Amino acid sequence: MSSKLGKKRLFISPMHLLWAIVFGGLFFAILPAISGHESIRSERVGESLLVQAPAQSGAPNAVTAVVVWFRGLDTLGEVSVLFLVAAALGMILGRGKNSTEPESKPNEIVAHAKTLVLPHFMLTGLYITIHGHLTPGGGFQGGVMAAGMALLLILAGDRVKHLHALHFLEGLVGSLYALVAISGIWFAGSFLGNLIPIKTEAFGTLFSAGIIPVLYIFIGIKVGTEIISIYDNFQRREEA
Amino acid sequence: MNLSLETVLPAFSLMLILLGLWGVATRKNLIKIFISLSIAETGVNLLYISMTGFVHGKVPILADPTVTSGYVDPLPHAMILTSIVIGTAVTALGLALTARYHERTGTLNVTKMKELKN
Amino acid sequence: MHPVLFIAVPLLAAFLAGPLSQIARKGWLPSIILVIAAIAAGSMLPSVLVQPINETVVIAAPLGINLYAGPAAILLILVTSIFGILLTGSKELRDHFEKSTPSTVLALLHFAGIFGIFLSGDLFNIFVFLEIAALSAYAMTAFSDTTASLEGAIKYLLAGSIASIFLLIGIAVIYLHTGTLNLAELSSTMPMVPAAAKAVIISAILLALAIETELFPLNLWVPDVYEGSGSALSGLFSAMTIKATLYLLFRVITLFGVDQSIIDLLIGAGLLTMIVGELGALRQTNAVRMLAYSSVAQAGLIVAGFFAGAHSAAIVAMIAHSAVKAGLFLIIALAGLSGSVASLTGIGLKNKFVGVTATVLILSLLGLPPFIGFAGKLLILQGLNSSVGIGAVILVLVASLVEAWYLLKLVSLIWKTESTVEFSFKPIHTVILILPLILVIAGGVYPKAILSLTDKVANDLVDIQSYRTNVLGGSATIESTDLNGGTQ
Amino acid sequence: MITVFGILLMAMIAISAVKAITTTKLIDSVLFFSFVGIGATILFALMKAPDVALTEAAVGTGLVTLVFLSTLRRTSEQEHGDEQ
Repeated sequence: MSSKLGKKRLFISPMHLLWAIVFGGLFFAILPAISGHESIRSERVGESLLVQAPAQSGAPNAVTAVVVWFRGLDTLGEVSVLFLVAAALGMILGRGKNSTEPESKPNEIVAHAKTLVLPHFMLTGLYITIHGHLTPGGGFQGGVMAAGMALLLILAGDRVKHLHALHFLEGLVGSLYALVAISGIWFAGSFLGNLIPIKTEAFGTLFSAGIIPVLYIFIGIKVGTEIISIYDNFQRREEA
Repeated sequence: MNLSLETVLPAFSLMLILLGLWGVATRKNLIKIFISLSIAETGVNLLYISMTGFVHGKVPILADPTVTSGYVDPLPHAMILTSIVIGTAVTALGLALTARYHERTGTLNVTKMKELKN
Repeated sequence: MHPVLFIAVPLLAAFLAGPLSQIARKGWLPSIILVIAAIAAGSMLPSVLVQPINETVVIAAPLGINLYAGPAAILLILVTSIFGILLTGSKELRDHFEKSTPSTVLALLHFAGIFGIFLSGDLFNIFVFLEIAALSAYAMTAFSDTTASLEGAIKYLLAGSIASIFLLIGIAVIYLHTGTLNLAELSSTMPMVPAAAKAVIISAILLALAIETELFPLNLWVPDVYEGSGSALSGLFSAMTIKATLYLLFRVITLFGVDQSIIDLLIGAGLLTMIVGELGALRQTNAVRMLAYSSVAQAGLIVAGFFAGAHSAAIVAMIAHSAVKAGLFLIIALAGLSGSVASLTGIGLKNKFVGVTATVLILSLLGLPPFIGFAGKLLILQGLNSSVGIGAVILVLVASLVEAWYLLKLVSLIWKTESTVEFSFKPIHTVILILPLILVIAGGVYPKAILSLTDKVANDLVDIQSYRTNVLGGSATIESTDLNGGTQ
Repeated sequence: MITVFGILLMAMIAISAVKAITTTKLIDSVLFFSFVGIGATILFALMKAPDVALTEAAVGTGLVTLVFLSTLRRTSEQEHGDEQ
């Protein structure tokens, strides 16, 4: 395998070789710094958060507790990044003449299979989203899963017909997310604060984790709609 | 055997990052450059996960709220979730710009980007 | 006043821009948000000068994310939003905002990202906000949809992505060795990090920030971006975006407490950037590109000055540069010209006010008295003289001569009689130029007033001990228990 | 056992990554890139990060590959990527 690569144009130009030497040097320069596992803090921040997670957030899935709540500001930023790209794509690719016609015939198999597969996609997405604090997964994964349905439709030749409705939903859910986060300042002591009491006695059930499932549903819908609009923008094709 | 995943993985992820950056530095096709960039980002994600202490820890989903030791560090996981999505966003934006650039000029070659030269 | 609102309100406005497209379409939404931010920052400033605000998000500082609103952050938010208003309110940008809601969204998110960079006290959170600001900047560069702007956007995106990969490597090594991401805690744990790891951390983060702050030799893409994005956006980047990344560079490097050799390297890089920038500007025929090179040079001078110990002067220079560049780019945008230097001929005779403003701003940029630029440059020279030596001073003076060459040529063009191109200014559009004009003159005539403010601000940047107590000490630890108790 | 499997997986990822960067046809490049993503997904799952594995599968591999393919289709009129 590698001999075949070597014979082809792997290091064809001296520039490539030069860059390879540069990055090879970087490899040996950085390597000592990334091995070893002792940290100066006796307990890493993440480990401390894990200890705090059950009592404070009520979520068995510590990753969810950290992502949605303890470092919720990161996640709000991350959702905004997706929103930003969806908007930017609408601006960049939406220019020129758009054809809303599918430019290839819908695949027969895909077109028929969708009625069978769609409900399952939706259901799985919903399940993953609302169980995000209990099992692996959550809003992002569930949102993408549910959006997979729409991607399937687009692949099958459909277009997103109610683009306005999609954008409205996207903006509505995003502002709800931000509003819930902001209202935490006054009603729960801090930005993204917990507005819903945590039920520590019911640890591990659907309603144990206070605000986390609510936020994750917002994130799920937002991510799902954003991904649909990103992909739909890519499929919108200028008439050749 | 001394060769555990925990010692190999940092080196491997670093190699993947630098391989990706090498691709960015040497490729001329914009789509190739974005593929290389995505490979480097995958390497970064693996680097983060390599420091959670995964050999001895358990998946950080707590069965009992009173037992909180013996799990892997969840913070790098959280950071990677963010970084994957941001990486995807950057790639999508870059490809959209590339596609539009191609519609206007008919080329994907970075060395032909000469519009802005003094 | 909660600092988090600086981030949350622009985000909320961006999310609502779609549903509220009827209001957003008017093109004033970004300006309104900036006005609100400026008013909020202005009202917070007096109290923040006495006692900085440290806001906890969900869980107290070393564990969670904190937002630190110190004098430096709030003053720079105030300055950048005031001069941002000049550009977002300009005809050129409002046309974009009117044409499509996405452009409004991009501008609002850009502001949210910039305010986040100023406020956040957590390294990974800063990365997220840096990405928001950067991604929106890439997309905004492509506003005008010309080949040049797309090319600029792609170059910007590639440079920024490489910067973010290095930043992520740096953050990973930091977390591996210290176990924390909080800047205040890192300021005390960084000295204990093994030398090899510390070298990697500092080089990775410096590399990333040098790309973002446009230091030589990692700034080859900058003029392309500016030229591609047009004058109003260039003004926005000059007045707001670079200021945020410069602040980040100063904050991170001071807190990490790097060796003197790194400081020397940064001063050298700054001076080199200045020389390269001025020489680059000298041979430009495009006005936007010329001012872009000049921005690069000024950023280099500010970096050299700050690390040479002239902290207060660097802040003054940042404020002065924001004002000058916002004004000059706005004038080019208002003239609505092709951007070539020759087409600015006779602009001053067409409209006296614009001509006087342009002249004053250019003279301040040059560092001539009695304008604010003079105070900044003089103090930076003093700092360079005492910490580097007379050689650096001579270098800056030589660069200033080069700068004088092309800038004075520009002034003489502005007042030249024969005008070749037809253009006119609507008086209503030029009124806003009074803002930078007042700041530049008032700051030059009463430098004491500005300096007493920037001294406090610089002290906030340099005094690590008080930053640490403000973020970690005393009352900050109560919230975590409070939060749980409050909901029961 | 897991170690051996992991190392094999890493070898597969490394080869796919090299192929993705050096191969001449863009469509092959995208396919090899998706192998890198799938390999990384399995690696994340091995390293006790199921949340990350799910995200990498859905977003980092699935969506990105789709976006790459659509871009290829949009730009496929000329130049099928002979210039590496």
